[in-house]
Amino acid sequence: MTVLQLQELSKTFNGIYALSNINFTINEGEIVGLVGPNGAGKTTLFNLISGRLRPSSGKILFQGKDITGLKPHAVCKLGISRTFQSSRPFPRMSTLHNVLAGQVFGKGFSLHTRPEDEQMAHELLDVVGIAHKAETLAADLTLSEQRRLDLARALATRPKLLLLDEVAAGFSPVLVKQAIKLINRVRERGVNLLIIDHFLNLSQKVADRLLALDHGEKIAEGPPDIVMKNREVLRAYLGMRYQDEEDD
Amino acid sequence: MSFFASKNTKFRTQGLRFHSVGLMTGLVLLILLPALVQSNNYILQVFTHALLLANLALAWNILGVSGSISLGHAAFFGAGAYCSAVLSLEYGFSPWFTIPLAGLLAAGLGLIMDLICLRLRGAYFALATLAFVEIPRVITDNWDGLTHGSLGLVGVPGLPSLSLGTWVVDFSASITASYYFVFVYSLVLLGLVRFLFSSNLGLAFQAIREEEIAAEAVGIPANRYRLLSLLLSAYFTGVTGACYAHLVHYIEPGLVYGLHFSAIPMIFAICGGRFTILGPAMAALVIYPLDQFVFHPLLPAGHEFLYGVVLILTVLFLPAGFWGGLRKVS
Amino acid sequence: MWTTALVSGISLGSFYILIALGFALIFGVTRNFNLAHGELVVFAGYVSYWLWKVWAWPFVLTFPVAILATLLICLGLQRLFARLCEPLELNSIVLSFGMAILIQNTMLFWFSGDYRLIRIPTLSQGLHLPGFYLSYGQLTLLFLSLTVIAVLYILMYRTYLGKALRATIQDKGAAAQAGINVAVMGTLAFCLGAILIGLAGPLYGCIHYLYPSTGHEITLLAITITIFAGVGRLGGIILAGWILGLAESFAVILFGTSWREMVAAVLLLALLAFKPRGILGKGEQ
Amino acid sequence: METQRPILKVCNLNVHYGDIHVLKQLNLSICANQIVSVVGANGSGKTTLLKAVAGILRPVQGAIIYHHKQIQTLSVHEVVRRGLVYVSEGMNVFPFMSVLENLEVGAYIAREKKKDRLSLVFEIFPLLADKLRQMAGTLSGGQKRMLTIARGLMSDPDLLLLDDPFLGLAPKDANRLCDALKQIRRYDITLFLAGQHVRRILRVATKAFLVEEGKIALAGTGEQMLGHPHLRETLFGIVAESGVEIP
Repeated sequence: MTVLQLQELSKTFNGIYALSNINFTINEGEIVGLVGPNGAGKTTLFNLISGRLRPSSGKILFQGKDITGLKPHAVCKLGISRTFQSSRPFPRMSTLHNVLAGQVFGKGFSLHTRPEDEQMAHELLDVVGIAHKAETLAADLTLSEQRRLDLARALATRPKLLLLDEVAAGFSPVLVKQAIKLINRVRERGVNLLIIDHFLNLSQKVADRLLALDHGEKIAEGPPDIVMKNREVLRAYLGMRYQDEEDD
Repeated sequence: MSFFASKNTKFRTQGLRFHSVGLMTGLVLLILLPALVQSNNYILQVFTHALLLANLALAWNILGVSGSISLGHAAFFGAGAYCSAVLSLEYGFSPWFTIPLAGLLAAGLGLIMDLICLRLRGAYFALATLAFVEIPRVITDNWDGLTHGSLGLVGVPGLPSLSLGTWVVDFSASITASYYFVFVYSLVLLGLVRFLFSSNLGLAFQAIREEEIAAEAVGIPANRYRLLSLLLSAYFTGVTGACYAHLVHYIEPGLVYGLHFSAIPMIFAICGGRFTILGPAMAALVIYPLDQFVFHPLLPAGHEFLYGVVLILTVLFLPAGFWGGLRKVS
Repeated sequence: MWTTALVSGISLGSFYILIALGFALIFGVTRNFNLAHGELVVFAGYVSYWLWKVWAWPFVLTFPVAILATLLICLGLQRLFARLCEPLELNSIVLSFGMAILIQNTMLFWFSGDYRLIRIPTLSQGLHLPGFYLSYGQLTLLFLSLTVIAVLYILMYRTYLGKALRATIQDKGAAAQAGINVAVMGTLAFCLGAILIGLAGPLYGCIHYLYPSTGHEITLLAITITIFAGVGRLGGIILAGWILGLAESFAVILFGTSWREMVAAVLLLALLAFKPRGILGKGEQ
Repeated sequence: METQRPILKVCNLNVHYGDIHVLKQLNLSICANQIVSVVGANGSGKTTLLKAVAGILRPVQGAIIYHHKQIQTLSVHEVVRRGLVYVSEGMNVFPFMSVLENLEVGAYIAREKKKDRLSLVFEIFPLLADKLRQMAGTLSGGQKRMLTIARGLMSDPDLLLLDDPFLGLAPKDANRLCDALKQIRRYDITLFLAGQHVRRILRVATKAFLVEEGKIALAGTGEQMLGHPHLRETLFGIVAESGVEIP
């Protein structure tokens, strides 16, 4: 069964293609890595799926349902949640309330916080390892803690598909290992993941499949070890895609 | 930088406990005030007005908590005052009926404002509200047939007497009665604001203030909640305007749509602490009497410079407001 | 009637340009909205009025003093603005709003709330030209405003300093990388702004009654014109000033004097609703 | 040899970005009249290094010595006055100024030399000479990049810092820029580049550094670096593992 289906998805900014004609499918139970050099269109793709941007053409199907053009909050309620490249916590709210916002509004709305919501929020903080900071203001967390908070808040909305934007960027090997563990725990909850992994320090170890973009186009897809050997992908990463056109 | 200092970022009850002693003392003092001042009319009048302004600040802050700074709440205040005054004076409706109606008119105006300012944030929203006041003001000014234009409305009826069995409360005869009326209204509004902010609505308001994009991503329809906070804020500002009209008996466009009623609630809310429940009301109850009892006698012309100074000092040195700063210390 | 309205609209509009230029310059270079702008214009007007009326100075000689007075206040204001924390634009609005209240009440204290006018008899006479009437006041306003605009144009477009100012308005970071001291440009903008305010104030006192709370209207005009033009376009400001002057002038004919005050507000709201980056701005950010 | 005179020395530089420690005790020295390139994975600190040298970021610790004088406490415009000019990766021209005016602003601190500098710029970027009256905001991406570099040249620099000059350029423009860079060097201007377009940047370089986790991990000539297995591994960790030849 497919979770997410992108059909001929394109996005232009002032007539310039940021993404062109992307076709891709994520199947039930999969973790997919989204790779590509800077400016490849990875974040644009995230913004399209999560409803921040409207595609110029094409369709996005989520669990068979057309979600093209829905607003971010509506997309979230259907079960797609995301984190941000530079994490965006609610700085002047406590860590716990950050997560509670996701817990309370992610699926519906209740006027008052129920005890089980609060318990769930604590549990999620525990999952990402910042339970001891529940009462700290989000602004006072370190950057890596803020990233964890971002993840906890996204999980609190009980997503079916989670979009992770550069969770492990700049992480030391130890932290990367932790992140991998974390991702596997998330997967065990029955969540599908799409992970932007510019530095390629995650997807090789956790992803079932990779989608490689360059200049807004899909240049490869498939199992990590095969995509990684793909000539186009290597060239894109080393900035030599147009080497043949070089005249020196 | 942390604006919220204490842990109860969601306006929890436990956060109020520390202040509850002070709060209770203040409440008792306010209840006993008429007896304490032996019905000194001037002092009672000042505090009645201070409570009215406290309500304006509380109402302003419903919008303030969700992150928008409005410089144009006089639009709602004036519209509320005129609506209730015209309906009761010209058409003979009872103020008990026209006051809530005035709130509705103000909320309608809020809806229009939302339609115009939908996409605006921060500084641009503030500028838009500054311009927005002019529209109801000029319309009121020019609708001579209904509003008597810039002459204003004289003799707006007072609040009708309430009779509870044999006990009759006559608002027109007793300032003490008016005082208690506004006091009860303040308590009701305060309770409502507290309920609002400690419910999940408060959570949503704060989330869209802090980081709108993330708020939407976790399922909070930001525009809808911003509209809600604007409507509630406008409604209670309108109701307060209507109360003002019936208590003062005289209104004119330059007065009720004036800069004064736009500036005052903002100044009190910011000085008291924009992200607190009580702060705005406290500021009103401290600063306005200070102005009236100390600065007004000293400087009959220009005593309102105090508000400017207080605002400047707060923005520069206590961005969390006084009450917010206090919480930081505790 | 229509030609008279046209002439008075253009003359008024030119004056509006003069009023808005200082505001736009300060905003462009430092991103500070100065809501005390109108109050400063009125203050300059009062200074001039006082010297002219009480000390019987020749009107022309009051300009330097008015300029000096606003200059001092503006430099003080800049110090305060420099202390603000983020978000800068919003906090500058709140701060200068407080400043406006402060200045307004100071003027109320010093000059009382009475209406004052710098009544110079020759300015109210005029020429009866075929089809319309042109007062010397309008003529002076037009002439002075256009002169100031021309001088400012030369400064901004023909001198190195002006180019550096424009560069700072358009891209602060890039300007610094070109060796421009951005902080000095900020001070310069406040100084130029103050000079423009000091020039506009006494003129305002000639054509409009001075009273402490009239500054609000001027601020609104300045904001409207600045938003219309978008950041950093002198041409846009000129166009916006004339459009606003003409719109007000025709609104008076069509609807009556009392509706005039709404023109700037409605224009500003329409701009903010549909074109928040300015009519001519094509999304600079 | 005259070309071996060091123009810039960076000693034990520590720079934080927010609460991340980006540059850790970084040392490096650059000789005059070279094209020096810095490469490294994303987030390794290339841009941070350039910005710190240009005075945009303030180092927590360490010294930046330029022409034998410490400059790490100077502000951006003072650094520029000493002949050290930074050109950022964004194509940030002054959009509402003509191309000529953009160049004139570049010469703000070297007004008396404006004419000479202009002719130099036109020699290197002849394309700009044809577009002097055009508004800079209406130029194409490649032209904007050229204009920003040209504007940097107008300030009469000894050392020109270019942050990812090839970012977002079409191959044709990138080739043209490569030639221009080589030409600039002939005017006794030292170039210090950083960027992701590893191959291009290394090819044009006379000397190159690899930054890894905030330190210099490798140094050598451009060609040496291109062939170095460690560089391949760092920039594209998978390559070594999967044993694929880089094309």
